[in-house]
Amino acid sequence: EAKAEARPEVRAMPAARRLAKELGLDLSKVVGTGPGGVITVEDVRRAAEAAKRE
Amino acid sequence: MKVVVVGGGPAGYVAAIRAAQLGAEVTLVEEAHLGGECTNWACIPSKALLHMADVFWEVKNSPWARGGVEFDWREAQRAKDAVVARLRGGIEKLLAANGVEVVAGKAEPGDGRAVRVGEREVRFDSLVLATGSLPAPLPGAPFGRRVLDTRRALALEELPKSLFIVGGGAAGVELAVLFAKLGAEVHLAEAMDRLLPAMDKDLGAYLESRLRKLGVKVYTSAAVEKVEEGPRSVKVHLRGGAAEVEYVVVAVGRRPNPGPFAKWVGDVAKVDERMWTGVGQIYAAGDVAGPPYFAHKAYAQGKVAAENAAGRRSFYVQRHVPSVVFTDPEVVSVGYTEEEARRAGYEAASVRVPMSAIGRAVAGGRPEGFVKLVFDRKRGVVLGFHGVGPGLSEIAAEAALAVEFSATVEDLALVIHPHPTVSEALAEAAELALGKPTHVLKP
Amino acid sequence: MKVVVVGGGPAGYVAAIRAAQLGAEVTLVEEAHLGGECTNWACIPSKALLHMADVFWEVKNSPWARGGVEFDWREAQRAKDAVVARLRGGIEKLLAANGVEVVAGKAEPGDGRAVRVGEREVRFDSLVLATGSLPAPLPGAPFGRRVLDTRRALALEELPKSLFIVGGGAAGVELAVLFAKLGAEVHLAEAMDRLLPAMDKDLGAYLESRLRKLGVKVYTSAAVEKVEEGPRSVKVHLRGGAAEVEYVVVAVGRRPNPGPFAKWVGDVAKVDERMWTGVGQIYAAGDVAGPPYFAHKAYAQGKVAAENAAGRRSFYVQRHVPSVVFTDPEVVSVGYTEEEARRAGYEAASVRVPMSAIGRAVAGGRPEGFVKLVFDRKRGVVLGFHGVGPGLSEIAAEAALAVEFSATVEDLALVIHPHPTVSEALAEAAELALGKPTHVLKP
Ligand SMILES: Cc1cc2nc3c(=O)[nH]c(=O)nc-3n(C[C@H](O)[C@H](O)[C@H](O)COP(=O)(O)OP(=O)(O)OC[C@H]3O[C@@H](n4cnc5c(N)ncnc54)[C@H](O)[C@@H]3O)c2cc1C
Ligand SMILES: Cc1cc2nc3c(=O)[nH]c(=O)nc-3n(C[C@H](O)[C@H](O)[C@H](O)COP(=O)(O)OP(=O)(O)OC[C@H]3O[C@@H](n4cnc5c(N)ncnc54)[C@H](O)[C@@H]3O)c2cc1C
Repeated sequence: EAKAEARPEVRAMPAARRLAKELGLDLSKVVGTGPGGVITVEDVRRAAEAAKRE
Repeated sequence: MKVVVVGGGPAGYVAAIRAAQLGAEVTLVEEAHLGGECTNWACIPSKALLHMADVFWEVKNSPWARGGVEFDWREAQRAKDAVVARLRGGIEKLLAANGVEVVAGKAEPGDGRAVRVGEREVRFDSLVLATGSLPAPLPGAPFGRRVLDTRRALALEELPKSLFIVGGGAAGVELAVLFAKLGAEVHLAEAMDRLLPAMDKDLGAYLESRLRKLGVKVYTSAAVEKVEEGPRSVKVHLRGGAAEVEYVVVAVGRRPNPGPFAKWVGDVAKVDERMWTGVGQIYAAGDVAGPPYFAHKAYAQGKVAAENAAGRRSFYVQRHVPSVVFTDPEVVSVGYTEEEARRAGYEAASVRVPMSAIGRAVAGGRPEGFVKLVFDRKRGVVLGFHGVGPGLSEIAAEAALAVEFSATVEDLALVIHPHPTVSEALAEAAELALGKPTHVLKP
Repeated sequence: MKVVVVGGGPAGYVAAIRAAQLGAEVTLVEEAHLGGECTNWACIPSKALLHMADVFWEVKNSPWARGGVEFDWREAQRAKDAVVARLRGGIEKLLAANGVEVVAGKAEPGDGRAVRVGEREVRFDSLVLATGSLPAPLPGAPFGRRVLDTRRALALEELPKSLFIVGGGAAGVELAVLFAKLGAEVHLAEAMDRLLPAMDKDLGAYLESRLRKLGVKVYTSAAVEKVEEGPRSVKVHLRGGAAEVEYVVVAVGRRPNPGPFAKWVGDVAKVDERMWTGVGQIYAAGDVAGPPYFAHKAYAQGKVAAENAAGRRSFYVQRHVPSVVFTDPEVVSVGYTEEEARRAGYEAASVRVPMSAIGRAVAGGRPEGFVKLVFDRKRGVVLGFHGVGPGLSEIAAEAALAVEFSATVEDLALVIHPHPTVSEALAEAAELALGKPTHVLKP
């Protein structure tokens, strides 16, 4: 069965997980600003831009 | 970019539409009916008939009903066929409007990057295999005149007087409810120690008690030893007993059906996160890619396969596939069970709310069953939702949202749930997880 | 800490339980029945009867049904009363188990921090007023033998042959469906230009067309000019016409009922985010605090009031109160309408999916209505969900979760929704918002 990966530490929205995967970005390094610190797709976008600038 | 899709079921038709939307030139090959198993012989006809049986059974068991209603199976079959025809027609229109070419016929591997349909070769840049699955037969009892698969059980010309259903998974228990409600003598055997063995163990046990109330004879840990077909009946031998019935229905499982494409992808089309089979430009989606066997999984995989086939990078990542069983009461399973969550490394806990605490269930006259919410004790994150109760099929999506959004039980409790609805069970479970329920007592 | 709660409806009983859980010593005063309007005379009995009428009507209109069923209204009343008694009994047990003292009687303001119940003075540190609302009368037509409020309409001894319902809000349209399905001649008048005037305008228009199909005579922009009660009938005059019926049912609205406590808090208990009335240690929750008049709002406010009354700091912030109307088809409204979202400064857009695209609705024989998803064009955030269709009441909570979570349409589309369920309408709407629907065409 297609169960989630065992990564209890990362809380992220589905679109954020998908974009991170497409960009090859490690979600555990993204700071979440959604409800209760959940990572949103915008957080991933911001993190990706920041990574590009570095 | 030329994409060929083989199979017009949920995985295939959705893949074809999505690929066309992304600009690909798409040909879909289907040898039987658009809509596949699901629309024509499985999900839709079973739910159409179950709905009619539910209404019939309810009116038979309602104090307000005066007079006698009888169930006309032939009319029900006609109504069911009309539902199927309507949905199939809708799929045809969607494919046409999206510019998908539909070719009727059986596809086979062609030379190089091509499939053959009869005389015609259709070349592809990428191929999506969506050829579905076939029913697994019962060892020693091949499908025949009185040994039916689920397709034929749902399309019998006459309502059978008695049935022996082999297999206590989703399809088997749904058929048991359907025919029991319509008055047939129903036997149901499951080889494992409980019904719905793939789900949280309390669910199958509860469902079994309800099936018994409907008059179904349930056998668990029960291996069928022999099936003897006679002219007017069929006899099923189990250890310690036998039953003579009109038909045996085999619902012991499905197996992927790559058909002639096994030559390219093997007997089960193994896929990676992009639905790629690892072979050439061949993707696979739906039942042919292996379990779980659900139309909604087929849809999700079909989209990802199409996106990749059409040249995008797309992933089928970290998604839970909800299980819904349309019995009475309905059974749902979303995300982790408590045991699975523990195995995955969570400090898992769970709470349980009986449906008798939920006004809507009581007002509908059916305060049966319970829901379980599984969460992470440390941070309160919702990990799973499992339940058996009337109307729960429509709550599964909310639970799936909570799980996929990494919601905490507090997030869930703070969302105002309309009253009176079954969905309040989820909110109440969240309050219970927080230690402050208002409609049940703390254990 | 001593907390007194006045009123044992949804706001009051929940407040009492929550305050007790937080360690307060709690007394609840109720002059009629625990459960309040909702459990005894409104939400629950109406839904119990509507459910029975739905089943009756469906069996009358099903091709598979042979024979004649009649609806026994007296038995239905008994079944409804049993549902109410069961839920009321549950509330009694919950209050007792949480250690809440329940005092029967009418509470009035006492001297200083005390309420009076008959001879008894009950002192409090904080007070939660949860005294609910009363039905607003129709100007010029006081409640009487043939001019009924919703309570009496739901408890009539005989099924009426004809009814004139004044008021096309939730309660009015629900009653219209109930009695029309049971075969009564039903008139329904609404003063505004459409039914359900508080909701997205397409919803009321669609519902009106369905009510007409059920045989309801609908009058909009229709002010009742005169009501004449006769011995055996009552005549209702509208501009341009009149109707003679057995009963008039007035469902034109509710008004807060502080009763004798108006002396302390005024005619509507105005509250801040902590449910504080601004007066002494007095909190208010539910209908007495003004619209919207929903039990689920009463629950949510009751909890916040209790938390503050028991000495915590708790806020009722930024929460959408879903509206659900249990007609056939059901009507739901969650979050912002497109217009409201624009006014709130969003670049709002919306998409619409017909229920005929949803397999579950077709399989249930009722592919009626549509859903609308409202979202922010810039970031894709889900802002609202509005719809009319069978089974939508159970989808409202999922939509509420999406709105409260600031989910994007992509988040929603990526959650796998089980097939076949009504909830797929939400997923399909999200795909449409993304421009890649697979079960409807792009407009
Ligand atoms: C009784 C029953 C009830 C079910 N109820 C539900 C339910 O309620 N909800 C749910 O989610 N799932 C349900 N399922 C499972 C569901 O039917 C499947 O998961 C779903 O149909 C899989 O979709 P698919 O597109 O992968 O395959 P299929 O639907 O099997 O479609 C495959 C298509 O490919 C065609 N095909 C195969 N080989 C070729 C070829 N070589 N050339 C051309 N065409 C070919 C076939 O004719 C078929 O149309 C049920 C199953 C059964 C048996
Ligand atoms: C026909 C109808 C159908 C409805 N259906 C729904 C629905 O499906 N869903 C929904 O969410 N809402 C529905 N509502 C609205 C819902 O009933 C109310 O919003 C809800 O009851 C409000 O709860 P409350 O606790 O504020 O007040 P109430 O339920 O009115 O309870 C107030 C209680 O206070 C008691 N009381 C008042 N004054 C005193 C006093 N001085 N001393 C002692 N006791 C006192 C009363 O006896 C009463 O029991 C419906 C309303 C109507 C009329």
